[in-house]
Amino acid sequence: MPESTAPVLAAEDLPVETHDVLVVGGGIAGIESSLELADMGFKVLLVEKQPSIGGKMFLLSKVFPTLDCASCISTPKMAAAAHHPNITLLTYADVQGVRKHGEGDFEATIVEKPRYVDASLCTSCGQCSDACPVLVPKEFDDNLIARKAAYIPFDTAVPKTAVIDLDHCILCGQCERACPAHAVNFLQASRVHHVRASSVILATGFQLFPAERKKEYRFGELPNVVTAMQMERLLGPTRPYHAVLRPSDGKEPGNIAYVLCTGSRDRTVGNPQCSRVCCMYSLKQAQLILGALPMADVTIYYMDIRAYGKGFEEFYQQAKGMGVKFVRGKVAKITPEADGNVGLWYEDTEAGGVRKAVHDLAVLSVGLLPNPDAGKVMTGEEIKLGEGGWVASEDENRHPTATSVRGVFVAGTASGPKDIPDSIVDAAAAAAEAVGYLHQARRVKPQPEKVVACPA
Amino acid sequence: MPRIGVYVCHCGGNISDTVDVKKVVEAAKAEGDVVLARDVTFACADSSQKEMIEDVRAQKLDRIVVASCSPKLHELTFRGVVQRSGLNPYQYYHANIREQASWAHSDDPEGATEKAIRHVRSGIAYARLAEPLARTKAAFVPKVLVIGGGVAGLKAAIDLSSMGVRVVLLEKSSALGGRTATLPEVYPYGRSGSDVVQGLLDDLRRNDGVTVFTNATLERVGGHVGSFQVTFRVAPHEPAGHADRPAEITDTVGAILVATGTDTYLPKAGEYGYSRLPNVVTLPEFLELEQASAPGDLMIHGKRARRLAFIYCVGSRQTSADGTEVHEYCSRYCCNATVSTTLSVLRDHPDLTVYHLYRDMRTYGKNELMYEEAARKGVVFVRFDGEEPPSVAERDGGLVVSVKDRLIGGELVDLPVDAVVLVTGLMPRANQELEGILKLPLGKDGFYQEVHPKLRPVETNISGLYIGGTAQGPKDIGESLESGSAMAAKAAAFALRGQLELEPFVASVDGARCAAGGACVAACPFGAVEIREVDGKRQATVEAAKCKGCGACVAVCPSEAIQLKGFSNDEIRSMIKALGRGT
Amino acid sequence: MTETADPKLMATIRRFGAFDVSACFSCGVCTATCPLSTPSASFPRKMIHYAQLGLKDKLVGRPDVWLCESCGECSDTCPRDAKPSEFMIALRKYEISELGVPLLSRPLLTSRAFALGFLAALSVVFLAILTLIERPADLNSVQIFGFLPEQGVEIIGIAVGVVALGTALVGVLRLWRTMARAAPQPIAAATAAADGAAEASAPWTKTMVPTLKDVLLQKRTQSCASEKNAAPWWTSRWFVHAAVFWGFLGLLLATILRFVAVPIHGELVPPWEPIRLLGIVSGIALLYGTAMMMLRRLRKADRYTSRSTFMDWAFIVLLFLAGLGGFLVDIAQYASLPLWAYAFMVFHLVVVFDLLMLIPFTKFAHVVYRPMALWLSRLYRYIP
Amino acid sequence: MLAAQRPLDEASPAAFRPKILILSTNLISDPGVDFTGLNHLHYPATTAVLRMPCSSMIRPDFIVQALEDGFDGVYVAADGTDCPYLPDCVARTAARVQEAYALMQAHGIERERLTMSGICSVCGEAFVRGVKHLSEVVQKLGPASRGKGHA
Repeated sequence: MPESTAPVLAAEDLPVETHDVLVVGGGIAGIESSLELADMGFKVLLVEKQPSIGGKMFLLSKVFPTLDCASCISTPKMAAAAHHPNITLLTYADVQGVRKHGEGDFEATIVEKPRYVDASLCTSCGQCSDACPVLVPKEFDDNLIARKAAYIPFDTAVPKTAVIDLDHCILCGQCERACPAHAVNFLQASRVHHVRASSVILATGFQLFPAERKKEYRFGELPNVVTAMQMERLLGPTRPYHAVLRPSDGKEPGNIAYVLCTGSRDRTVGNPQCSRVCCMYSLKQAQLILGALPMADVTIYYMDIRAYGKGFEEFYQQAKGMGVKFVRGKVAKITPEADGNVGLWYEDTEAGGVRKAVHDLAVLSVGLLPNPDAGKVMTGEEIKLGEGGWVASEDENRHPTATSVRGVFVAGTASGPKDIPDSIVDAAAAAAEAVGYLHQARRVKPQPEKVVACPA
Repeated sequence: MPRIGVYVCHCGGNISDTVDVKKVVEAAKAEGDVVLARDVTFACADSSQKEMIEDVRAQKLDRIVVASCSPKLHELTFRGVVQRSGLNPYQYYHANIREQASWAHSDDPEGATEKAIRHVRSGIAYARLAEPLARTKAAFVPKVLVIGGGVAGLKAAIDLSSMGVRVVLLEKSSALGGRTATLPEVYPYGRSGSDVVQGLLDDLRRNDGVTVFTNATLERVGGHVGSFQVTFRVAPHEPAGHADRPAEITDTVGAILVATGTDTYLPKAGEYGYSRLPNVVTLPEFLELEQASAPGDLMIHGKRARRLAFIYCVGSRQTSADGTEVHEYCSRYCCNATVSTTLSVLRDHPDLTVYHLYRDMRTYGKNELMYEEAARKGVVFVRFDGEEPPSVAERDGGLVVSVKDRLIGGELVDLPVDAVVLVTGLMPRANQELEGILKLPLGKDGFYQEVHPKLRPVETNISGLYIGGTAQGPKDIGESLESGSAMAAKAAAFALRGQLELEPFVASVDGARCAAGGACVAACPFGAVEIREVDGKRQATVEAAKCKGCGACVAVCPSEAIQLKGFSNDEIRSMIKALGRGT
Repeated sequence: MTETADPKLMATIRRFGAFDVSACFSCGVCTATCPLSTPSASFPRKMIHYAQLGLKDKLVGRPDVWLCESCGECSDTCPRDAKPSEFMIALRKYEISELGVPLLSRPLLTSRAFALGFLAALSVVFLAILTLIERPADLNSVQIFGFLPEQGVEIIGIAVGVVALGTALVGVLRLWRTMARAAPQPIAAATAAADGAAEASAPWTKTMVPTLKDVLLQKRTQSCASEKNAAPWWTSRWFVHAAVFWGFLGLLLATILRFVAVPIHGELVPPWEPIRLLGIVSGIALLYGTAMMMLRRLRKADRYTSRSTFMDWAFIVLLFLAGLGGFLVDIAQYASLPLWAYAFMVFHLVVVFDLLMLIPFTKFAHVVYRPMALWLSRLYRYIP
Repeated sequence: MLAAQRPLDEASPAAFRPKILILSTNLISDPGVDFTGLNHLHYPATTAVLRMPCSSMIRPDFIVQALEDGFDGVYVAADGTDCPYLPDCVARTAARVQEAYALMQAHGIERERLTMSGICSVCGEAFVRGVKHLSEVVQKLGPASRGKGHA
């Protein structure tokens, strides 16, 4: 990438702000922890490095086991976080370091990156984006389609403020001219926030396993080998093509394979742990595909179907009932076949014998890896990481969400792969433990704030 | 006469590029009671907000309609403006003419304009009838009743008391710790269950404000969220010595947390030879026997065991042959627990031969590492099909497990063993009395049912009643603790503030019209409506604290006596009328 | 037919060198990766699970273990790092011990002390026989066959012949019997039915040719993907193994020819004499091959040799020494150093006899069993 | 049903554009309608949206009133399973819709003029499909209350 052409401006130092709890990460766990804390009357600073909160959950189509739409759960929570009087949102911002001075006394330096758009003026009308001539792959849709260099991250972004991606911007100024609110400001500098907080919650989430690391599956090389996240975008209600199409030729796939444990339970890629969610999201996608393409065949290649949560086994049986095929055997390799199809090589470990099955689309059910940011948040005292690099719980049988640093708690997938229900309960637990800590560390009473009660 | 002000937003072209804003303003002006109608470039801009406030004062406006983007974005913003201008924030309507007009019909500017006019008219119609409303407040007693002294209940009590909320903890048995206390070793640290419970009790003792009652059962509950009157009975302890303790205690609490735990499945006589063959035991029974054995000398019912077979999914993922007893759900913890138990047994008895007969190994997350370790230690994993479960028989004084191993094409294999351990799942605890008292909702699987696994994972349909731990569904210890904490967070949200603040959109009854037919009572999912005598007349009454404002009662009332504040039938009818008018 | 599990089996096999295989969770990647696996010949995953269960009858006397070429790709791709290739090698050793004389080969293959003692004792006995029998030795010119005690060589020859070749023959017959017994069901039935063939077995003539091709050209090894990608070619496993194989065979042939076809008594022959030349080339091949094998083991270049047993080393080292001894004899001969030549000759003979003696009891037995198993597999339509 | 027999030429004069009332819910289906606009997915503009807390609140007489007060069709956008109030909100709404059918019959209104479906907060496509379909059906039926409300 060429060096940024951004005018180099001195960062703007802001005066010290004080909050009760600093929540790092604005995915569903960070949002949930923040809402719980705010409802309990504590002031929360929720910091997200992306331009919008919402994390990965918002990318999903429907979610297991109830098949309700992910947006219907995350959008109201995102809005609630944005409107809550006790929550301050800081998006597009990096936590540069948190230092513990004593019990209940943390200091953080947070750098808010310039959006080159004045958030107080932007009305999210999207005219800057319409005017922008530069096309960039759209991260939100797993790079399946393009966005502009001046863009709104996605339709239901919170805050819904445009961002100008200066790494790709050609400084043509068209967005500036198009903006009816005169919000575009190329002279914006990054802002350095100095924050004092009494407790910290890490909700830095996970990273998807990069599928290209499992070389045998030839992701990136064979167009019709896609990741489950790409399929999620193809299936989602906010999907880019309004249809499930395979990438090579835009054909509706009729015979789809799911390759479970891509990047999980696999020492050849360095991750012997199970990622907990892949079996279930694959079962879910299979059901959604059968809904969208009733004539399609879906085959799931698995070792163990880990339908262990509440209602999950029933969900598995439902998928079986719908005609999803299950083959017990881990796929060894994928090869190109005629017409852009893909060949899956496996041993049917129940029937016996090596097989090659030809499918017109293979979906890699990629696992979850820790986000390395979690370990870097603290300066001075170290956050202990456990097996696989996930944030370790101080004592799973006593304070499940406490970390090795007293006063720093962990929520959601930062401490290990989790599905959404588990992440949400975990996030609420982290909030409860954080408040317990606050109360003990500071012996303070929360400020009774005017809080909008939940509508329901 | 109402004096209504109408603002139509251009949204910097987002609306005005498609919708003829001037025409919308003209149409608004033509409506009765509209004193002022004007268009603004950005209604949400600070300058526009100030203008509105000035207009209210100058023109003596008493209601406002803003036609702009979706109410999800700025309804609260303008409610704030209206309030700052001195009006009631609920005498306001937010008409959506962007997402639902200019953007949806950018292909049809004329149609979009007409639709915008209709939406503005309906807003005016609403505003005309809108009455001033206020949020209601109710006291919330900052004390919480926790039912169940297992790990989930203990954790909820610890967290609440850490936050300074008083707790009354009821435990039905004579000791705290629940099932966990009985477990000799629990994963992931290999600590004993009693050790884990001790840790929690230490945490509990550190805090003030927790009153624990063992041998205690809930008798009655009255009231509602914020103020439940609870009555519980405490049986005298053995040995007697608390004779003076009152048998019945009554208290008032703001919320009730239910963490009553679970039972383990008890195999039926003859299931895998259970209770018919001497050395077929359940996992909990095995743990006890293992505890009683000396290292290197595992004794099962007086017989030295050198070879063991664990049969998984007994009482889980099962439907009985006659279909009467169904345990379709997975019990979640058993794969992990069995593998972890095996590892600890192998530490004491390294020469054991261990077979695990499983269906799907569900050692999720990092528990997979335990599964791998067990395999590396030589534990043999045999996969069977639920349709063709293994059989257990006696042969030459020992036992033989015959299983069709799916991993070798279903060939039948005989495993000679000294003992068979049935990995029994968890099942809902029979607790009909409590379920009756609290009106606890049960799911299809028989466990307590939350409102929504993601939106409201520990809440029930009844405000102020929360569920957690294994009473809600199978969980391991860590997960139970977390759900205990999550319940604590929910209850604390109210308890720490000491009051409930509720939106004004609740049902209310016009006593004169009410015929006390009771349709509304049946329709209310929250138990907020009751038939009572008011001023000598039987009529429906609404407990505002319980009402969530869904309006389900409104739709079924034949006399329209029960209506929703802020969404009255007249308001709705007048809006329909305004929307339906030709333009 | 119900099989009864033997819990001790896996522990036994493990001692032959399968240290990690218990970790296997039957995902099947090894089988699907294996270039030699076919829909009917499905290994190594199933073999591993049979071993875990302790179903000895499913393992011993079956062709699978002999079809494996130990290319190690299964180990490279194993998600649990169970090293299936090591298992197959260990299983083969176990099989050798079971087919031959377990009493001798089991400790030979699993105990370093026993193997060392056995080899030492064997060498001492050979050495004693060769040196203690009185004979006239010409110390002025090199007269190998004048020096060598014919009696001694005969004694050893007969002994080795009876013990080693006899045992190997018994093993081969056992292999044949078990495979024939297993063949009609379940191995061949499916494929035979698919072929529409009335008979379960294929004509032996038709199966001989491809088997010989396989053996002589080492064709099956070439199907390993890692072989195709190996660079430079002369470091590939296929070439190294072929060098050893052909070197050994060439030397054997040269020796036989020297004794049978063109017996030379005493005189020196020039290096370009055909039989001599065959010996020199084969010797170089053997030395190169075994040296490369040692190097690879030292470097742990192949996952399947990440942990070598004593016998693995002993076997390669003996092969190397046999080749080296032969050359040393030659050099001493050309340099006219009779004493050195005699000494080297004794050393060479001891090593060669040691090697021949080990044939039926060690990994070396695969030179006998593998061609046999390959042929039988074709005969019973186990592989095409 | 009498609706099906109505001759096409009589029912669809060129000028007739059916007016549809969309009843949505504050937290789920109204955001779904918003989402449709957000993505510039088009549906007939001769629609109007009225939002309420939950679709189970809809009284059958509201629907009949709408069909007599100028609308030619009513589209009930229920919450589906995502309703934050009621787990059985769809069933309840369906019951109200059934009652509305009976009431419509009593008023001589064709039942085809009313449909209901679950619309999630991002169910744009389903919504457009549903409204277009209802529009087409109503187009064939003709105006619901000629002379009344159609100025």
